[in-house]
Amino acid sequence: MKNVDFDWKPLALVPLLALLVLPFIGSSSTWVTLTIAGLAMGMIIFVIASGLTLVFGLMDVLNFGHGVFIALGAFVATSVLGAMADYTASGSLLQNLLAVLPAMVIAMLVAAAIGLAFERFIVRPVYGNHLKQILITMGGMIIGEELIKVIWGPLQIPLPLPEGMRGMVLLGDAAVERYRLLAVIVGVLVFGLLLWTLTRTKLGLLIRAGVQDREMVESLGYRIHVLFVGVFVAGSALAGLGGVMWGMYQQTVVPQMGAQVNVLIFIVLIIGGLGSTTGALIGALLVGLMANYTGFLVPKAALFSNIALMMAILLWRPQGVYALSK
Amino acid sequence: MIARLLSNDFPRNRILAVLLLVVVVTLALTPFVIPGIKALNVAAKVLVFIVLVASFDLLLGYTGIVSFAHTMFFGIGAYGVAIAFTRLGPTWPALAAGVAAALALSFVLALAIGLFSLRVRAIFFSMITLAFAAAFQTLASQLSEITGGEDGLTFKVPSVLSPSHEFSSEPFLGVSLDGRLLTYYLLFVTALVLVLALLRIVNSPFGRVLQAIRENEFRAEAIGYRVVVYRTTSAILSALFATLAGAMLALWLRYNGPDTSLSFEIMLDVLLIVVIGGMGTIYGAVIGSGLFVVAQSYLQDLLRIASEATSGLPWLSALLSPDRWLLWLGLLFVLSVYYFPTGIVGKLRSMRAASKRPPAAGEPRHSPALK
Amino acid sequence: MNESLLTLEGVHTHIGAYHILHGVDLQVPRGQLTMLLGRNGAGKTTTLRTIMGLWKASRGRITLDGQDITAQPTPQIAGRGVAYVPENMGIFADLTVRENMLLAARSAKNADQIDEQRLKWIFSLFPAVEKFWNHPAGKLSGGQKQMLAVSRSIVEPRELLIIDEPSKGLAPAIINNMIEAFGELKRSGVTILLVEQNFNFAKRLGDTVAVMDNGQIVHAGGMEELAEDEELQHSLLGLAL
Amino acid sequence: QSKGDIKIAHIYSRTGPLEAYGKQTQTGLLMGLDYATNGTMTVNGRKIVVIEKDDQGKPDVGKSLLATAYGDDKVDLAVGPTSSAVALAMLPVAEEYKKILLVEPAVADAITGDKWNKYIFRTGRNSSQDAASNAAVADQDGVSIATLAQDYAFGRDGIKAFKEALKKAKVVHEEYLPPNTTDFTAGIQRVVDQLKDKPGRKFIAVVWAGATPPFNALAAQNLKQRYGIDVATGGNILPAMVSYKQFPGMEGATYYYFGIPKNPVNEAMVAAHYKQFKSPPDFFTAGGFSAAMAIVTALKKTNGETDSNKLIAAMEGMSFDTPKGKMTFRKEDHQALQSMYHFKIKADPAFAWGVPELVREIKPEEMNIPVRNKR
Amino acid sequence: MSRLETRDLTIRFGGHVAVNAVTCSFEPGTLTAIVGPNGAGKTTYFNLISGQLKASSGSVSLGGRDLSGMSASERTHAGLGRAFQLTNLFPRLTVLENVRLAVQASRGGPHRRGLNLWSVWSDHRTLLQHADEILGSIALKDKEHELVANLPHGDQRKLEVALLMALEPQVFMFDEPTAGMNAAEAPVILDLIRRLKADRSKTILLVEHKMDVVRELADRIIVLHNGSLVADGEPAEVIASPVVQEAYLGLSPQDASGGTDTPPHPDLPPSGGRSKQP
Ligand SMILES: Nc1ncnc2c1ncn2[C@@H]1O[C@H](COP(=O)(O)OP(=O)(O)OP(=O)(O)O)[C@@H](O)[C@H]1O
Ligand SMILES: Nc1ncnc2c1ncn2[C@@H]1O[C@H](COP(=O)(O)OP(=O)(O)OP(=O)(O)O)[C@@H](O)[C@H]1O
Ligand SMILES: [Mg+2]
Ligand SMILES: [Mg+2]
Repeated sequence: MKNVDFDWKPLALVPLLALLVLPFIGSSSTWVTLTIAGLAMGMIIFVIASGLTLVFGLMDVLNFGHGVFIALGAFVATSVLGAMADYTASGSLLQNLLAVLPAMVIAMLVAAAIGLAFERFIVRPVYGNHLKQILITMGGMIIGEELIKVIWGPLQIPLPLPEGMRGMVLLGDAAVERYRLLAVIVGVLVFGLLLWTLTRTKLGLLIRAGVQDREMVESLGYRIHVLFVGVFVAGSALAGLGGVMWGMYQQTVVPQMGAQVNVLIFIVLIIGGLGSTTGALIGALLVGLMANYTGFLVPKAALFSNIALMMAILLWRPQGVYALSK
Repeated sequence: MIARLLSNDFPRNRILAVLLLVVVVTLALTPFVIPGIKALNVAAKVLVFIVLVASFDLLLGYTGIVSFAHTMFFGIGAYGVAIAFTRLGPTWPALAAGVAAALALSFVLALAIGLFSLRVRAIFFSMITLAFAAAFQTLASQLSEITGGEDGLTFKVPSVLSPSHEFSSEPFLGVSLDGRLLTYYLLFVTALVLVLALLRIVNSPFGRVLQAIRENEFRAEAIGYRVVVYRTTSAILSALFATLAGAMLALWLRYNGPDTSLSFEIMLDVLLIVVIGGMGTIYGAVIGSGLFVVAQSYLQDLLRIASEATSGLPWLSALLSPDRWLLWLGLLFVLSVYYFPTGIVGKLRSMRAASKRPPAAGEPRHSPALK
Repeated sequence: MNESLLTLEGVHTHIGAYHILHGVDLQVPRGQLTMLLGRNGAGKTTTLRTIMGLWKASRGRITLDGQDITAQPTPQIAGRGVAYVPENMGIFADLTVRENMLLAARSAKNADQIDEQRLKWIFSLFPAVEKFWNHPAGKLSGGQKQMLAVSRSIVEPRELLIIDEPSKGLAPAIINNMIEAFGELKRSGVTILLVEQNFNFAKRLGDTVAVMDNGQIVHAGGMEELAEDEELQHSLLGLAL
Repeated sequence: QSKGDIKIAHIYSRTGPLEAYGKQTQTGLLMGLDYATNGTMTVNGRKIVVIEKDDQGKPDVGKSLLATAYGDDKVDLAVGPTSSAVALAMLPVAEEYKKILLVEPAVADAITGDKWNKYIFRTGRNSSQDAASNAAVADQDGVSIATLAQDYAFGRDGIKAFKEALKKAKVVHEEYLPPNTTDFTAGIQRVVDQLKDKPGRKFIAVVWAGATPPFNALAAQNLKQRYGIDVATGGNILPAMVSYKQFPGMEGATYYYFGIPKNPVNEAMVAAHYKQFKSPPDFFTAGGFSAAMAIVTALKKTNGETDSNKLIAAMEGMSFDTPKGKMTFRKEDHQALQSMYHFKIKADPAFAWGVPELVREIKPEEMNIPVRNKR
Repeated sequence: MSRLETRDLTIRFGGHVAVNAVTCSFEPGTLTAIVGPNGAGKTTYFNLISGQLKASSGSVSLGGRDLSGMSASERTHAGLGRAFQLTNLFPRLTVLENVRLAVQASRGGPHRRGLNLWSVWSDHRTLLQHADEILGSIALKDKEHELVANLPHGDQRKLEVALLMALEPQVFMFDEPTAGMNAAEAPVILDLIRRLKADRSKTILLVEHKMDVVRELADRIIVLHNGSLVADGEPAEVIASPVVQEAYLGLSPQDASGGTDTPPHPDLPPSGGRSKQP
């Protein structure tokens, strides 16, 4: 991968944005609070978007049903954590983790299993056709959401954060929620794993090639179909993980939560450029920061900050910050 | 005569022709043959959706632009009428002013969208319109001074169109001749004219160029068509028709709010109808809207019956509960993509085509080797 | 020697409602270069795609090395040592030339693991492949794409090489290189099946030849026999030029 | 027609975002009818039939359902809906058909305010009642209040009414955030910046409706310890009160909590609910129950007559028992005046949610709710 | 009479100069063949002339009119027409529809050209007739109602040329029109080109690798190599020139197939059969 010069400009966007707003915010402790909170938020967003970088970014499947896996992960977490109330109620972080980790693993497994079925029945007939993907995955989304209601009921369900993960850490005068710091760790792990898999193995290449010309990849002797299933399932599992993280952040889960984050994560991917993990990370960080800065400076505009950001980026680079050629 | 009206674009399939006739005749006679307020409401909604979906078909089916912002124009039309009536009172000039202002706003926005669609790749464009539509909806609910916010606007229409206006105290064929009936026929005629106009547009030389651009933009440019101009014109036309559909809706409901005309759900319904009906056919919009709106309106009732019938099987009954009607709607999405990839119109037409087509490839060609 | 590696017996293929192949019988002898000729629309491409499993044969039998491969999925057929270059070349336009080559080299995990000797040989045949190593393949010229497509099929040793119109769009100098390359491959024991329009090219290379028309093989035999019999050529191929 | 069934349409969100609320109302309505008729479901020999309709939370749907109910199903009166927007769209329909619409639980002031017509009654509380009761909780000399609300009509109106009801305390900052905010860091930061240096007691008064209220974010910031800032808000449904658990001592005013009112009706409802669902009744169950009590009381007064004018005459000024004690339909605007409850949160490990303990009952007379309709 | 001129026409892709300061003019009534190794810049040169690519520098003019600032569609209206090397059609429309669209684009004033929203296309019979004639001349008439996607490769190549004919341009640019065509079918195309040539008023540019075709048809040959124009003149003379013999035809007089292990310089096409046993 050393043959091509690495493009540093997009990476510089993040610190650039942070420095740019400093004079407007004035108080440096406020700025630190907002910046750290924003970056950590970005990491959470990255985790929930990471699955979609595989499914949409790499496989080019416009999966509107992706949100269902996020919701599913969160609902599974309510059940698992509910069953392990002793561990979550304890103030010890270690015990909390002993509950949260299994919740994550189980949520990922369940999401992966459902992902397998979703790929088979919903996505397989429509590879390569965006319009049909939109329709059929929308259908899948609605079905998934309704099934969640059938199983868990239509009510919002509280997902209390384990005792030891609550509260905040004071960095000087700036307060940062403890949970966000935890999310950063998860985010970094997911990012590292994805980056490694996609750049150090042929997997990423094969998927991209398969999207362009499935028949040719098969003619080269690869069972692209199996690969697609695998990647889709992995994407769903990551969405499940994202759901756990997001659910614990919100501390309540509703069946509609998947649909609520859908647009957000699509925006992150567009900013990042399809198929680029690093791009998605940058997109997520920018969105997280931007939300906090505009929320503080001009709360009215906070709503449109994502869209404005996306438009600005697309005017600069119409393919997103890291476009995979073309 | 009929050929002129239909712009030489015949249904090209007997079943399809019969279906179309059934839809049109039913809509024309609904007030007299299907009693009840609900039926009339459903029929009016069908009329509105026919125009809305047909206008979207121009954009999606003929031009190949996937935009999620179509309901935005629908909403602009509805809000135009609603705001005008609220502000200016229930008069005809108010209606004209509302529609005109809405059309103007739609024109400007569609122009911007049409031009922008060329800058970014198609899939990004659709995601951007998605975000835009969401932002527009939020904006509409935030500008509560003008739009009534989340609560929307309830307003009065010119008195001849309002239900309390009776043209004769004697019911005609058991139907009271009131303003509501007049409104219904106003919608009916408007829808008919607008659909025929769309049919004409897609069958004009312009419409054919749109199809070419959809198939191969690069080559269309190379043989001398300026893609920007065509795309933008199409985006604008489709937006204007959607705006009119919105105006029809507001006139019928005498209410408008963000959920009623701007919600993403409507966008989904429109997408689904286009696909079920058959993209790039216009006729698909008519058949699809008829089927879908009726099915959607009575789905809950049907489910209630089904759920009661299966009350012995609790899990099935839970799935068939009318509260889970969306589940079945979702299933409809999935199945329609499975079984109607080219829509009802496409399917019917290909049935005929397949039976008529000569054995193109296998037939003997003169060949020196096989003397 | 004359045992055939690939055999088609009475293969019929339908594409949708169309009946395209009407019982193709074809023998591709092991270690030889077989030319499949025929006018446009004769069904040559369809035959190759059917062999690769990209269209399903509706009747008949295809065997490779004695094994029935008729109903097998494409990757499995390719996995038996078949390399295929389709008519449209099947270049992954968004990937670089290097990445295209890497995907064709099934055993290599990254570009450094591709057999260096072989790569050098390919570079010497098709210099453009080396020159544009790190460029997106979609930007190559028509002929360069064709070179890349052929390079991909020979980046690793395969038992059977199937190429749809290898000479299309290539400059004469490169065609010479290609003829040389096929000769060398053949000497190393590779069996080759080519579809060609360029009879001069075909003549210089082919050991055996099959001519298709209208979804059937209408002539099969040695290349020399056909090359010498102008009348036959004329009646089969309508050579006018 | 006086001998046929009494048909009541209940139009509510069986599906849609407010599905959970609507279903509580329906449960309460049926339980209430059962209770009020002593299990007979008849008044004066006429059977009460409830027809359910799902407005999906959509105003246009609600509107045409109500017309269908009045016109096609020939119901005598209608109850509902869940959402204020739907209710507002429905009001003219009641007037067109000259039939009663008993609004429950939609809260917008305008329903019994400037959009009102004489066929509209409401058992549910209105926003002003919410605001006035919440103001009563914090309204003391020397108190500084910053408000935190959603940036749309509901939030802004709520804060406006809240401010109008305040007499002594001072509002030092109003923060409005987008309704679907998920990251509250910036908003809280702004509020805290305004509030932290004020002397005396300091409150953040929250008006928030929706799935992700800011309480967790507020709790995580430890504002009480760091700056001595308290959080105050109204009641909510039980799942939403889970996040209150992190604020032991938080005060506010609520419309209903099953443990608070002490009266036979409430006791009966709680018992019946436990029996049927093995869980306590919630916010909107009480509302539905109250609506049922209102209907049956009125029908008894008219001897089962369902003529709209007779019913209106019976209901204006009518008092009736509910799980929240006695309510009275005010003559001027047909709004049911009712008690609200000043509570203080206790974290009780036996409950998943923060338990609101009664501080005192705020009587209707105390609140002085303005009449906003023009009659 | 309008002649086509390019002046210092240059395009760079990053560091790579694909067409390098090509100055050349083409007279009506002549057929100029453009030859050169793969990747020499022939297609790119066409792209620059017809407007698919924007030149880094230099200009294109037709009949003295500067076309440099025009888009591809404007240049088509100005009289430039081209067929593409890699087939590029409207796959899900019928053969007839493809040609008719091209006829519509070229004929009947701006009003009828397609911005006409209100007439019905099938009423424009003259357009349909003309499209029919063109299909007849290229032996595709029996397939006029087939979808293009279902045509075999050779027929698609023919249709590619048919679209160009339908445009009735001043300048015809053919990019390997017979690539992948059977020897029995190619004459249809070649006949068409001959007929155009006989007309003596059209400017014809032809990129072709088949030297026998070039030899027969060309009035003049220009040679591109590494983006530069390296030879220009009478066919026989140019073909005999060393640059064509070596760089293009690969007929190096002294076949230096020694045994060097290093591959030749990538910029130079290898000579003859230098290769190693894999
Ligand atoms: N997808 C398809 N659908 C329908 N018919 C097809 C399809 N593909 C090919 N055909 C038909 O099959 C026949 C054989 O086509 P094929 O591509 O195999 O010919 P070919 O011999 O390779 O021709 P060429 O030399 O032009 O490449 C043709 O008549 C063609 O029209
Ligand atoms: N868009 C582009 N970006 C980068 N490089 C390009 C682009 N288009 C062409 N090139 C390069 O420019 C050179 C010239 O390409 P061109 O297609 O003009 O060749 P050609 O002479 O037509 O070759 P052929 O005979 O193979 O068709 C090639 O090396 C190609 O890789
Ligand atoms: Mg072929
Ligand atoms: Mg070329």
